[in-house]
Amino acid sequence: MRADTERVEITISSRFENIELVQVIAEHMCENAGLDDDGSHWIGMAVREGVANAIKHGNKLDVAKKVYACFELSGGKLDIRIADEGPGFDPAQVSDPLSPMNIMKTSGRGIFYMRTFMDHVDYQFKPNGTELIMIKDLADRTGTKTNG
Amino acid sequence: MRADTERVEITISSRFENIELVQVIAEHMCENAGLDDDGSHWIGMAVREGVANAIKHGNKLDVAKKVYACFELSGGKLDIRIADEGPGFDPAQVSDPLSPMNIMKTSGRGIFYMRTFMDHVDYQFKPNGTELIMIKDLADRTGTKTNG
Amino acid sequence: MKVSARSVDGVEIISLQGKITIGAGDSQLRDAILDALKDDKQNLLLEMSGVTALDSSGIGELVGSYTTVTNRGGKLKLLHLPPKVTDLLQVTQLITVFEVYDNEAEALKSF
Amino acid sequence: MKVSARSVDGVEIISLQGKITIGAGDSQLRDAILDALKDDKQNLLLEMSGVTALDSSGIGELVGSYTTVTNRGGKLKLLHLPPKVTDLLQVTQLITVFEVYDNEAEALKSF
Ligand SMILES: Nc1ncnc2c1ncn2[C@@H]1O[C@H](COP(=O)(O)OP(=O)(O)O)[C@@H](O)[C@H]1O
Ligand SMILES: Nc1ncnc2c1ncn2[C@@H]1O[C@H](COP(=O)(O)OP(=O)(O)O)[C@@H](O)[C@H]1O
Repeated sequence: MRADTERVEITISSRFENIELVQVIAEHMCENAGLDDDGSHWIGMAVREGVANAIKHGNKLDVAKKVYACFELSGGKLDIRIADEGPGFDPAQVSDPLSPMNIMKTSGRGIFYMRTFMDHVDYQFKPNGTELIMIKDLADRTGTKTNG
Repeated sequence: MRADTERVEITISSRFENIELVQVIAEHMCENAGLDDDGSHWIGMAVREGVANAIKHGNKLDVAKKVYACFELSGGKLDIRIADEGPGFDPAQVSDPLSPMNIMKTSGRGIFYMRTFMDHVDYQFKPNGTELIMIKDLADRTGTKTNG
Repeated sequence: MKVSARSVDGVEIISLQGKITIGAGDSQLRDAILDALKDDKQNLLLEMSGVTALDSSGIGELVGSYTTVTNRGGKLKLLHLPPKVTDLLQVTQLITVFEVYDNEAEALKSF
Repeated sequence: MKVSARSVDGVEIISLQGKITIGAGDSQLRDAILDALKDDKQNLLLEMSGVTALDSSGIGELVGSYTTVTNRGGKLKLLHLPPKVTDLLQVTQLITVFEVYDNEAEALKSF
């Protein structure tokens, strides 16, 4: 039985060990939606990166601050929101990890991975925090396996 | 690194396939708290039964109705709340699955399993729904196996 | 859940693989039992080593299967219980209801 | 993450087991590399078949380790990458930076 419309929300405090809680929710929802293991894995990976950034850069590891994630599955699309309580940043200033100047850097690949694994990655900056929005069309991956 | 105080909330819609989402959160939190696999498993099982009841008996499988779960880890105790939007029931009317009259029944063992695996199981009935409260003292199980 | 069946010495060995939990696997188990009874098989052995998850609904299905088979004059026994399934049967005292085997040959001989 | 090391033909084979993710495993990897360099080991081979999870932080740690070792005149190569790790190195074009081997004997010969 596949769920066509579904919405799951989870709130964690800002600890790295909680990243996996959000990641497994993402992976399970993808599996429930009929996605294969690989497809689910890469979406889980994008979520992991988004939550890690929310904890580290957004909430600066302040355990009193929360990370809220919402997964909405509708019309074959998975809409993921990850919100932190931080001041935000300028995405235009994020450097390209593929440029020869950056390739040997020890950081700066998180958003790049998100963009690689998701169809759409965007940020919304509000007075009370930062919201990462990621969208994935599951339809063109459902059960692909070899095409992914 | 162990988390001493932690709070995670999750909201799902009333579908059986979402039970596992809440269960894995419970299990992961227990593992993060240092519980061994077996200890985590049985707590996950109690959560599974609680969420199944919330979906089936509380929300009567109405997918528009939500099940909310909150896990709070504090002072070595895990406090679990599972809330549904249903009218509640009279726990005193729940029959004992061990009685010879009931042993061959095909249902009626969920709350019994919760009580077996948790230290404390209780219900609160409110105008807007039912809340199941389960508490487990992790201290007397943390690292039982090999002290790790 | 996946169900596969084979006949050995007049015993139908029904192997269960995966989850027997609320909304998943419960109907497959029931169908497998009914199929066997329809074919006039009387001696059923549920091989459960592949069961990855079982909840109170799944336990209820096992009990229901037992009753169905017994009422038709058949026998239902269990083989290769994962330790956690044994625990679930134990705390509900159902372990005294089911005949449980760890060894297939012994189980077959017992019918 | 668990790290274990053994020396074969002048090459230090460092086996990584578990997660190399933010807040988990990153410092162990760094320590293992520094330990090896401190003992004047120059040829390091990271055996990665046991890596169960890797994120952008873990990738960053690998890159940092590579730079540390190279700056001290040593060599760091990778052995037995799980397919998903290969994918992560590929999309970031780091696969061109690392020398990667599927076969231990070949990897050892290459130093
Ligand atoms: N939620 C966030 N809040 C504030 N800044 C962020 C957030 N997410 C990303 N950033 C900024 O974008 C940069 C690039 O992020 P990323 O590509 O994930 O690489 P890394 O986290 O390794 O620096 C970060 O260094 C940080 O400055
Ligand atoms: N959240 C709930 N809302 C309403 N009724 C409930 C709820 N949880 C349990 N019940 C009642 O308690 C009974 C016993 O529950 P349980 O022991 O889990 O067994 P089962 O679910 O198999 O009937 C249920 O049949 C139901 O009537």
